[in-house]
Amino acid sequence: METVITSKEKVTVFNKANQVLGIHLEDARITKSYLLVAFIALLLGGFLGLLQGLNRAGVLELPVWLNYYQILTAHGLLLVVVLSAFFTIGYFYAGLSHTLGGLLPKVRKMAWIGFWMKMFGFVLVVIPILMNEASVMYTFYPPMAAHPMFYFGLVFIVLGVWILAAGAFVNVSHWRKNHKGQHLPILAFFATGVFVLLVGATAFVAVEVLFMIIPWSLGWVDTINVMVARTLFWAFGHTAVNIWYLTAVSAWYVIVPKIIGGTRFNDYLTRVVVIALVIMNITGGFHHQIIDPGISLPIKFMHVFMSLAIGFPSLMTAYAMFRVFERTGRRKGGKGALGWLKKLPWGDVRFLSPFIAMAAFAPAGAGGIVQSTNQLNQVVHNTMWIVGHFHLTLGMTVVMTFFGISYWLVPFVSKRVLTPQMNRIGVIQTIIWTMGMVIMATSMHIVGLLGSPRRTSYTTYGEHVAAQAWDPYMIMIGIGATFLLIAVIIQVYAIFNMMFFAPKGETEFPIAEVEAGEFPTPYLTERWGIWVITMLIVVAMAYVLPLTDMIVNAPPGSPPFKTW
Amino acid sequence: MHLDEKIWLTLSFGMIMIFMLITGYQTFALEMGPPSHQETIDPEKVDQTAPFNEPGIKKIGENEYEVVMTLQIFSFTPNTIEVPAGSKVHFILTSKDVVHGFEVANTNINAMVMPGHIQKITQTFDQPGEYLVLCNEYCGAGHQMMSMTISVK
Amino acid sequence: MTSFIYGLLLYFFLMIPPVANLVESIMITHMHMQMPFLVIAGFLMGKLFQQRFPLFFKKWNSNGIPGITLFLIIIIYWTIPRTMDEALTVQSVEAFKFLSLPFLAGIPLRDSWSKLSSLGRNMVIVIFMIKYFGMGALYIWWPSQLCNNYLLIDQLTLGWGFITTALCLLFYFIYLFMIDPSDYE
Amino acid sequence: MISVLKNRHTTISLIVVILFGFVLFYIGTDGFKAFTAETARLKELKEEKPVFPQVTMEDSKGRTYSLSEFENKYVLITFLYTSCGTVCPQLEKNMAELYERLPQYVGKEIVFLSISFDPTRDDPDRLETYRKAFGSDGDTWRMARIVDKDELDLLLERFGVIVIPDGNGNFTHNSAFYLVDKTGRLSEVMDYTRIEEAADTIATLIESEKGNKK
Repeated sequence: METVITSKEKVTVFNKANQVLGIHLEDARITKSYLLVAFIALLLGGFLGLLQGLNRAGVLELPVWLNYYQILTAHGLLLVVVLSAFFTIGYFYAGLSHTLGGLLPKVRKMAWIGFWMKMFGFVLVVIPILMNEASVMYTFYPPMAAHPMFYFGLVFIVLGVWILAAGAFVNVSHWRKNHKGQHLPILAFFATGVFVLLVGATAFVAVEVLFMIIPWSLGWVDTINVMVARTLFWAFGHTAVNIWYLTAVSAWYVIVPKIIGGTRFNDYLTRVVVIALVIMNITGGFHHQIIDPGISLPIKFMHVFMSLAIGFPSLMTAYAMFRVFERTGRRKGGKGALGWLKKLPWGDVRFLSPFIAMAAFAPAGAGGIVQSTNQLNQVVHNTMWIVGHFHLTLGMTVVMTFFGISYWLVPFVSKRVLTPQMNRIGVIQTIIWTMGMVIMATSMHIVGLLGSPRRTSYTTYGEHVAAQAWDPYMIMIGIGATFLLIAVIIQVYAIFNMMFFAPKGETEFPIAEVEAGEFPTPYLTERWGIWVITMLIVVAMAYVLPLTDMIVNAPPGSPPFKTW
Repeated sequence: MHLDEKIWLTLSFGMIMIFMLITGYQTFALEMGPPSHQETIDPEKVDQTAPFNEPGIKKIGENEYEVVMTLQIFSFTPNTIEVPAGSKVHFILTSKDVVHGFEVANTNINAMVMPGHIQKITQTFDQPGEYLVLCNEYCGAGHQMMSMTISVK
Repeated sequence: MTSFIYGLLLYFFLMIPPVANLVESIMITHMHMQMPFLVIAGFLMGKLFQQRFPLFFKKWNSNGIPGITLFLIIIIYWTIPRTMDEALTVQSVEAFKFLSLPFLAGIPLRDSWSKLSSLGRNMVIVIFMIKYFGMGALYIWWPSQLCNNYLLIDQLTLGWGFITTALCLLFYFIYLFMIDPSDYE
Repeated sequence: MISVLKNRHTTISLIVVILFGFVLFYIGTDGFKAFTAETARLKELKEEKPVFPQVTMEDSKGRTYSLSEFENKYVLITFLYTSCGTVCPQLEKNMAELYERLPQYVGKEIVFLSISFDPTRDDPDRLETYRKAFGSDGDTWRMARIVDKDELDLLLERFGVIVIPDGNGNFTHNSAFYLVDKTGRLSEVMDYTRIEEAADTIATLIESEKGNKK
């Protein structure tokens, strides 16, 4: 009798082979390099963060040659741009390599070109920051003008991102050509979504920097349209953080279920969530401009809607995760309404860290929904509340998921294993980080409600009573920052240990299987061309109207200023 | 989709819709919309353009004041104002250089002030006291010093 | 049935006076948000009609061409500047808008789209692309007001809205042209 | 056989649909003539010839009167507001040019009248300044406002002038030369950018009337 191997079985056979053989060494080198850069950035950024926390607490006076705003600019760029982007790329390239059967040689080459382009760009960005020629923050709002080199650096970073995105697309389309009619492996599907969004988001900042800021900062044109630049920036700026979030979400859907010994949530809905997050993301940027002049109320209202719309797929995710946990817990014998919780592997850092990350997203997401609405935004805009919000979203939800990933991804790419001791260190690290973040983010939220502004060096505003009421919270922030730096040091130690010193061995790339007996996913989800066009149409719906208005009704532009 | 998921999604959707409803009601029916004034000005000629050629406070009615204010690194002009308790104050703001923020601690006043744009925001000060006004958008090396006070007597 | 209910809910939502007023207060949202959503509402409701009157659709719209023609006629009709204006000022025109877009455009679209060959579908998209480029150029470069109820800036914005939508359709064609789905499916 | 029948049905429905479309467009555009509300409005005005309503105007010299002031004369009217930075100055410039082209009739057969629809800001003083700027003499070409809001709205509505405030003190409005005949009816609405054409139309009208009298 003949055995017929179905395509599904083929995939499992192939996966097994891959599990045995482990990652291709050359692909591993790519991921290792990206992760190293990411975690060195974490160390530097975390250290700068502590300096700031202590300065704002009034405990530490910075030396004259080191400016608070310089540190803040570096802290923001290191953590929001370098750590997140390098980790995301390293993780997804490993995912692509693992689920698509290795990277193509030309994609490997592209990954390296992208790597060095980003590094080169980053060096160009850092030099003017160190020389105090670019203390313009992560947002670099014109008419504040940094040294042109800063902007050229940004251009190279964006170009690097594009090359990496192109590499991912090449690999994905190659796989699909050889696996006609099949669904892209789920992790590669997430990667496609993330890279599509990365290109979409960076296109805006590329236009801002290339066509507006660079000619202006070089003096080729005299003035700049401040509102347009700001709008283009936020189309990128907000999307960027959502991309890091989508990266974390991919681990929740794909990796975490496997670690707890369960199966994935419904494949179709998972893909729908990815597509929804890709289509609706870029238009969310406008809620950063709710109290700006020059945008009419009906337009702001529409954008409140567009921002809130992202909440919907996020709420779907919340449901999916808890459903997976509950099912797995019950399958393992958990009884009663909450008994299944006890059955989850709390001692496993690969689960604990992402779980806390998810839990943190509940208040973080709720805060996000709240501050996207007009009136509440007016209360908290540009206060420490916002800083608290993105330390919850990025510092906990995203970064803790990344930490959780690192405890298997680093051993996987280094062909080493996660030892029980290292796991214990990881658990301790997770707890310290959580404590630090909770203390810090909570204080930031409260002091923000009391009116303390963000991005402001230590000041008492002439011993004003209102400002004095903020002081206790500032000290809490300083304490939180201290915890965080301790956790950062442990984490970076763990990374180096797992990459270079841990015992040799094979580590699994944990990808959960679909539940048996699920309906097959419609093929429509694979038609990325359609989703990209839909995304463009949604973006056009959101941006044509305000941008036309800002350009046609523009005031005379602003010349560059250096105010630091 | 399972029934419980449908219920969850309906609730999620409903919640977002309720947020929209409340925001819309507040914005359009109660006229509590965020500051969104649309007038523009030449940012390099603020000093020569009325009303900013004469920044200051002006009484425009019973318990009603108009404050014309310019923001520049790292100060507000005028840098102190005084109004009686219970007065309604209309702020008319613009920036002479970079982007600034206009926030009055312990009130709901919070607005971005951009070069080239005139921003307006109104507030009734019922409680007497010294209100701290500060710039909440990073504007340069002296950003932390950019503040003023409003005394409500 | 569920899709009918979603369609109906959307339809009623669009009819709520504050919602209608808000989207009609801006020219581009009137044309590029309210009108497409009305079509989508009809599209969603269409399934029930297809199920209820299968014979009718089979008999009179067997190849999808009459349906798609009706769809095109209705859509083009509503891009005439005058009809937009009158929808705001004349009650009966507004009522006709709310009836024609879902029922004479949305439902025929649903019934016809699946019956059309890929050539037919692409033809429809080409017609839209050309129309959008044309309308965009008209609204951007026409020196005076085309709609009495909207500001000139509204008109310009709508023009750019048309151009960007047309560009999206153009990208779609480039995508179709460059990538052969049979390589993958 | 069946397929032929099916096709016949489809053909019939296609024809019905196209006919429906034709009728729809025919009605919607007044027989393919008026694709914008503005052309439709002008067409309607020309057919209806609405009467200039009984309104009280106040001119730049502070005089108040109604249209009967200009009895037995044609009145060429424009609508404007003086804070306007775009269309109105152009409109008034063109009106001045038209004024220059009709020296033989101005004052005797025809008077010019610019009406402001922004009466709160355009007080007589302001109108006086505006009048001087365009070299109007204040008699054969007057600048006036209509103080009473209801009266103003009545006139604007009857003459199909649409004025939308944009919230920042500016208005979007449609502009044209409105010619009111000796009986106080609107007789012509002319494109304000075609001065020569307008001058010819007015001259022909007046001449033909003179001819009739003789």
